[in-house]
Amino acid sequence: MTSIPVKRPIAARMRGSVQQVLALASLIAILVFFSFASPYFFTPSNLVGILMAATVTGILALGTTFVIVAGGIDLSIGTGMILCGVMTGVFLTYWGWPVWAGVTGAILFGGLIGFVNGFNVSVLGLPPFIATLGMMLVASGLSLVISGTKPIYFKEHPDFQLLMNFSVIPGARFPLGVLIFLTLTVVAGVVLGKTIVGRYAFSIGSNEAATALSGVNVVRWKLTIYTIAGLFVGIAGVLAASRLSSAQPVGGMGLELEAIAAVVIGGTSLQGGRGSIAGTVVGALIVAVLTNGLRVTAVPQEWQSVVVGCVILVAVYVDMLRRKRA
Amino acid sequence: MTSIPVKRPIAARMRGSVQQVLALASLIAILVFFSFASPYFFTPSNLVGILMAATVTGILALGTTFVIVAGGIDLSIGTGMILCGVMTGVFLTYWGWPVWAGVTGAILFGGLIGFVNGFNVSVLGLPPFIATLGMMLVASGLSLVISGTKPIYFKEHPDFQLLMNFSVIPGARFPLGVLIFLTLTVVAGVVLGKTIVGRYAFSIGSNEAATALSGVNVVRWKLTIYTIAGLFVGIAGVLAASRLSSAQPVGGMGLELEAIAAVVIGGTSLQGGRGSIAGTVVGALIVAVLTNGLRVTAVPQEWQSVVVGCVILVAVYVDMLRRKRA
Amino acid sequence: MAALLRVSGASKRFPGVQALDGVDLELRHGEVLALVGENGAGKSTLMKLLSGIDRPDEGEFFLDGSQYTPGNPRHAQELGISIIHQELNLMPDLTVAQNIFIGREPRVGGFVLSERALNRRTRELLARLGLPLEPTDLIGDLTVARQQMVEIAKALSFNARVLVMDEPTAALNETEVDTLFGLIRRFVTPATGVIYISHRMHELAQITDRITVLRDGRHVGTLDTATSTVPEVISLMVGRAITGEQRPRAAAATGDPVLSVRGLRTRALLRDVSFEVRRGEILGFAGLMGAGRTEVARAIVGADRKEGGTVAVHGREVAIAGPADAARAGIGYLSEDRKRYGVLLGRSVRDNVVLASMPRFTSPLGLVADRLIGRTATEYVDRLRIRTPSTGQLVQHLSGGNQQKTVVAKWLVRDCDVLIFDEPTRGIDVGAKDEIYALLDELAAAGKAIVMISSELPEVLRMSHRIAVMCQGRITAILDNTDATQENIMDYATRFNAEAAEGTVTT
Amino acid sequence: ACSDAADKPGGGDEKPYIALISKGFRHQFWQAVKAGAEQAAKEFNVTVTFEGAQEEGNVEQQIQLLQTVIDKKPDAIGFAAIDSQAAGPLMQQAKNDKIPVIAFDSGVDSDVPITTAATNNLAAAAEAAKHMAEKIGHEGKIAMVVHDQTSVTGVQRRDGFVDYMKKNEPKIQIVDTQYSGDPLKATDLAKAIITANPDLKGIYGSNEGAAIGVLHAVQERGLTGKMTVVGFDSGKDQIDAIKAGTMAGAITQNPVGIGYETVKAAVAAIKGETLPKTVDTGFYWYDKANIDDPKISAVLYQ
Ligand SMILES: Nc1ncnc2c1ncn2[C@@H]1O[C@H](COP(=O)(O)OP(=O)(O)OP(=O)(O)O)[C@@H](O)[C@H]1O
Ligand SMILES: Nc1ncnc2c1ncn2[C@@H]1O[C@H](COP(=O)(O)OP(=O)(O)OP(=O)(O)O)[C@@H](O)[C@H]1O
Ligand SMILES: [Mg+2]
Ligand SMILES: [Mg+2]
Repeated sequence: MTSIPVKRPIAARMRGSVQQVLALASLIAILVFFSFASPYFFTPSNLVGILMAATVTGILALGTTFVIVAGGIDLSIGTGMILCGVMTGVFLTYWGWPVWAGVTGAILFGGLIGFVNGFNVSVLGLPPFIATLGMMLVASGLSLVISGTKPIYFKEHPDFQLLMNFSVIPGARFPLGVLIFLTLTVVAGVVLGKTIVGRYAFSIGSNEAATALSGVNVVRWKLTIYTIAGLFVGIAGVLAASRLSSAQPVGGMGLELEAIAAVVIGGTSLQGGRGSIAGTVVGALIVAVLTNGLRVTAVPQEWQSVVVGCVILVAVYVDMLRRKRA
Repeated sequence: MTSIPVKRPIAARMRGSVQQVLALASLIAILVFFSFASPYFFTPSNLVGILMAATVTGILALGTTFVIVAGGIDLSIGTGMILCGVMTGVFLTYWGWPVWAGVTGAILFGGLIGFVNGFNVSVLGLPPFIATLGMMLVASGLSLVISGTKPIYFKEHPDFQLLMNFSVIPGARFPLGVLIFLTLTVVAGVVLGKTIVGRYAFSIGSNEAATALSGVNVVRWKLTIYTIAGLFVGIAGVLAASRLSSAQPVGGMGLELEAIAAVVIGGTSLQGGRGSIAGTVVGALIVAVLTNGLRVTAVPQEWQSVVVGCVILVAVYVDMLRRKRA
Repeated sequence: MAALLRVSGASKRFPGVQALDGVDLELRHGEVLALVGENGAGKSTLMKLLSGIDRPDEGEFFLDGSQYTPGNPRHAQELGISIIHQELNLMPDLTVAQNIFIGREPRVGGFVLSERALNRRTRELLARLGLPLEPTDLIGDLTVARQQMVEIAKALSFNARVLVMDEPTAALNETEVDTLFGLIRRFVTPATGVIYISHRMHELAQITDRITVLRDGRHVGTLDTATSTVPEVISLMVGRAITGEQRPRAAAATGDPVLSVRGLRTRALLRDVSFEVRRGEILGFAGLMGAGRTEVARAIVGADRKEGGTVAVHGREVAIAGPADAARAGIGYLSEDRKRYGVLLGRSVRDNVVLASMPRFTSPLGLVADRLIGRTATEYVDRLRIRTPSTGQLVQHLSGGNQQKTVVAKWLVRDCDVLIFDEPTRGIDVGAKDEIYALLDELAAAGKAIVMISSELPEVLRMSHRIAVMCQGRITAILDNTDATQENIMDYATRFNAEAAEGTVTT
Repeated sequence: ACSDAADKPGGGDEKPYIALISKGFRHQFWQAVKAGAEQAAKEFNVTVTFEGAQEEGNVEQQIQLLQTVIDKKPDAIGFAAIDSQAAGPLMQQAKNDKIPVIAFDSGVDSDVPITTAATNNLAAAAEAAKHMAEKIGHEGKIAMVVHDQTSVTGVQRRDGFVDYMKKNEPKIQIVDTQYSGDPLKATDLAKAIITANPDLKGIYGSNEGAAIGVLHAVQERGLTGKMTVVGFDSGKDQIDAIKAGTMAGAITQNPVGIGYETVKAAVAAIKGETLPKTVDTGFYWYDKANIDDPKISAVLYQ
């Protein structure tokens, strides 16, 4: 078979990493801008504050990246997180479990939510949007029912709040929660990039039918992927509860859109098949930095969402232009 | 080539209508259930109440059906509607326009929002999710900015509220708003089913690249489709403002998911290429009936979202089973 | 000794279609068995039953004499049945290596992948098969032909006993087909066998031992390749005689140039492509895989960006930014990639047929004339003999060849002055091919200018008044039909430019 | 509005900087609080910023705001906690940083705040219940549309109302309680309540959005004048309805006063003065009879 000899398509092979570097560049641009705009922005405590603000949404976005790469979507992460927080309260306060058991239980509960989503999507074949929208409503209702519509406080475990707030660097106020977020980022990156789960996520998102024809048990792997996303939801729920030293039974709606936005800003395609954890983290940071920066520079609050909306549009557009040129 | 003699595929040809009839059947099942559960449910005034509750979401869902059929999504409809309400206030109260001009202006403003969405999606090539998420944020901020975070009242036009509330059947309290909703349903059905816009929406949703290569100006038609959705957003905004005799500058978030849920419950595929207006209306009614029924039967409110979530899952699952069998 | 694979009384019914009706088939050890039949005869359906994708309504399968009931594709693979499906089944976002070994990735310690080992094994496999592919290339960046090679490599990477190939050569040209045949010959041992599905009759003599013919979902006969002739096979297939191959009629047309392309360049590949097509002329394009023929067409209609060059229709230069502009200027393009750029799989035959001509079926108010659409669709379904229970059938339920005919019909309805057909007969059966040839002739006679890109040299030679030969993005010759032979076309198609070979193709 | 603080909030060189974190900012109530705060800022020559959660009731968002503000090291913080315990660690942090905290609108369950400027919501709701009972003649069925199921104000305005009825009005029965503060949703809710209870005599809406919804539901059902509606907060719709007699009356807090008192207390705290543990900013019942009373109209916002 004769064919044209061509040079190795280096451009194509570098595409992944170049993309992340450039999304990072736009993050840095925003950082630099705000550093000039306000003297309070680029201070250690504010930067840690940004990381803390990014932690919960970021962890949700990490898990969702798996689902989106696999061509699905998960709308239940916001209220699911709330429900996991409530379950933490139930385990620790109502049932008096020790902290380690309660935390593990709540994370596994998140996994269960994800598993049910996965079951609805892969075994019953419901469209992911509907399956997880249903779960979103169910979880938001269950949070109220289980908690009796009242916040649950961790009176038995006053130290539970340290999970998020404990300062890992003495004196420097670098909270444990942020360290957990960074660790999870690495874990998620490895799982998505280097393991069989990640490979099948990309494969299913790229062409589910072909993946199934290749003998991959698509049903099982989709279950796994949604369950992974659920575990991240569980972790986020525990950390949110720890940060607030209470399990709040309301809220969470809208958080799913924020997390999905972070994923997509990070270059993951909602079509499935393409994406990266590094991108997601950068996406989550862009949103967090922007929100914080606007507050620190005291932009009137009614303008803030206008600016955030525009920046998201511009950031994704620039990212696309660049990718088209590459 | 002799063709295989086959029975006329009546089943296949009826499929479209059968689908709607069956979604209708599950609507009727819910109606019957609540009629037995509460003596107050199946009364003319409550049924009209349900229709009124369905009007705003329903109109949003009509417009969104076009976008979803064409393979897109529109998250900006909820806050976009709020913004159009505020613009109605600006036109009628701040600028003192006559009612007809203000209403037209607000509807066209909705069209403008849709046009911008369409531009971002089709000309700039942004993913619809991101383009309309950005617009969602921008619109929610602009509503506050333009209104000065205060509701705008229609003091110059006390009759503006009749647009939604005027009783078309004297004595029977059948409001004009509901009639407008029903009329729009017919219009949307005709446009989607019988005109070239609708045909292209289905084609683009089915295979955009192939449609473009067939010489269809996909950019232009996507612009048109998003603009149509925007016009429906404008109408919904005007009616919502009329109902409350004031333009409320807050809210709207979450409404987009409700409208999309109605569309998907109605059998329209989020993949694009498949769907119907009749289905969307039935989907919107299912949600409205369910919400109303649970309230009339005084189910504790924290349970309501659990029940709604489950019913959505079951309804779509049953719908799928049926379609698989057909 | 029992046959390697035996099918007994297989039946399969789809809504409105009896796709298979009690088919028997026997594959012996060490043979290549051809499976032929018209479009929609049921060949692919039978293979889907064999691989466990669909379940038969009736019938049994035996592998080496023992009953075999495939539960799913993986199960079939484990039992030693490896299939290349007619529709490509690849993951465009994964690399060549990742696609070939999907589900069988080398791992270190359970879950962690070893990308290094994966690429090494792939490189070994590709070297063994002599396929010029890079393990780390993304599938989505490859042409259909290259994707087909990946499928072949994947199928051969299993330790299969039975290899089924459903039209593997549809996207390949002669040279590549030869490579494939080499692979098949090396694959066949006394323990293995191949089922080979193709619409290219002349290939059968080269590679197969016996030929099984299906018609309307029934087994109508099995012939020994050595003792039968092509017309014999064809008449079994279609139930009537077909004249078969012939050189074209009349000399080159002499009308005015309808399409003139000057100095066309693209960033990736094309260099100074100039040609014109006259009224009533069919201009054939020949070349090796990746020579750039498709790219010429895509650049002309504005599907890809042009770096330079002009396109004129009827002598007037036209600015074409996209396919819509091209269509307005009277240029229609039928893509070689049916699934991606041709059909709307989820829409009806009717919708597909009129897609390019909607304004014609629309009243000034924007209402579409469904009655007229139905009538037109029926007319073309009859004319092209598209096998479908109704014009309302979804295209995804048609056989591959019938899908292709639907795309052809779409452009016939549109009635463009210039028609660019890229591999128009891909996957189309012999009978229908003749009909499409006749149609092309008719169109040319009616004054259209036609560009026909084809990887089948006999087809190019038979249909074209003139033949443009491409190599590495340049036109190396434009030959008159009378001067052209397979040999001199191949010669011009391999005029590699040393400098270009190193540099110009990339970036 | 708060843009005067844009350049150098908390600069500390000249004007003291006081950061107010409220539960929300979109509703008129909070805009009125903000107006009061700005009025005080002018009077005492300090810089004030006012921010609230984008979505009212979102604890997480509010904590985020609080964190950002503490990092800016203001001279004092005014804080209206959505959930007072949730803010515990940050309250501690503020204390460590020696930033005085003034609670407003509702109490903060912590010993950090120096004082609390708030309405007694339980008492206010009881007042609403008292008037409702009088208007319907101390017997019959009534219902409630409460703006929030979990927030402190939602719970107190519900419980204060319910407790009063339980204690003092044996013949009044509360047949249904539904939750929504979104006017459109509240309209549909209230209509469903009316449908299910044809003999309903009155409905109580626990904030502006809920009350507007109830009003429109009553109007759409053609029961204007037949149904007793009691509301909460002010706003043009409620004021007009009360003037027209379609609403029996409503409770108004003194949002402007809340904002004003908060800033005033903060200024005092910065100067190191001692303050009482609570500043009751008060509430008023207003109806057709007293709506034009200058004392009342001063605390109403349109
Ligand atoms: N899923 C399906 N639903 C309905 N009809 C189907 C389906 N799959 C195949 N058919 C029909 O079954 C018949 C046999 O199709 P099949 O794909 O086996 O043909 P084929 O012999 O492979 O043709 P070709 O040469 O065109 O590929 C065709 O009439 C086709 O339309
Ligand atoms: N060796 C190669 N590896 C990867 N891509 C190639 C290679 N050669 C060419 N291409 C790409 O293929 C396209 C040109 O091939 P094109 O499809 O136009 O050729 P063709 O003559 O139609 O051949 P065929 O359709 O048989 O592959 C260009 O986009 C070019 O970048
Ligand atoms: Mg086939
Ligand atoms: Mg080609």
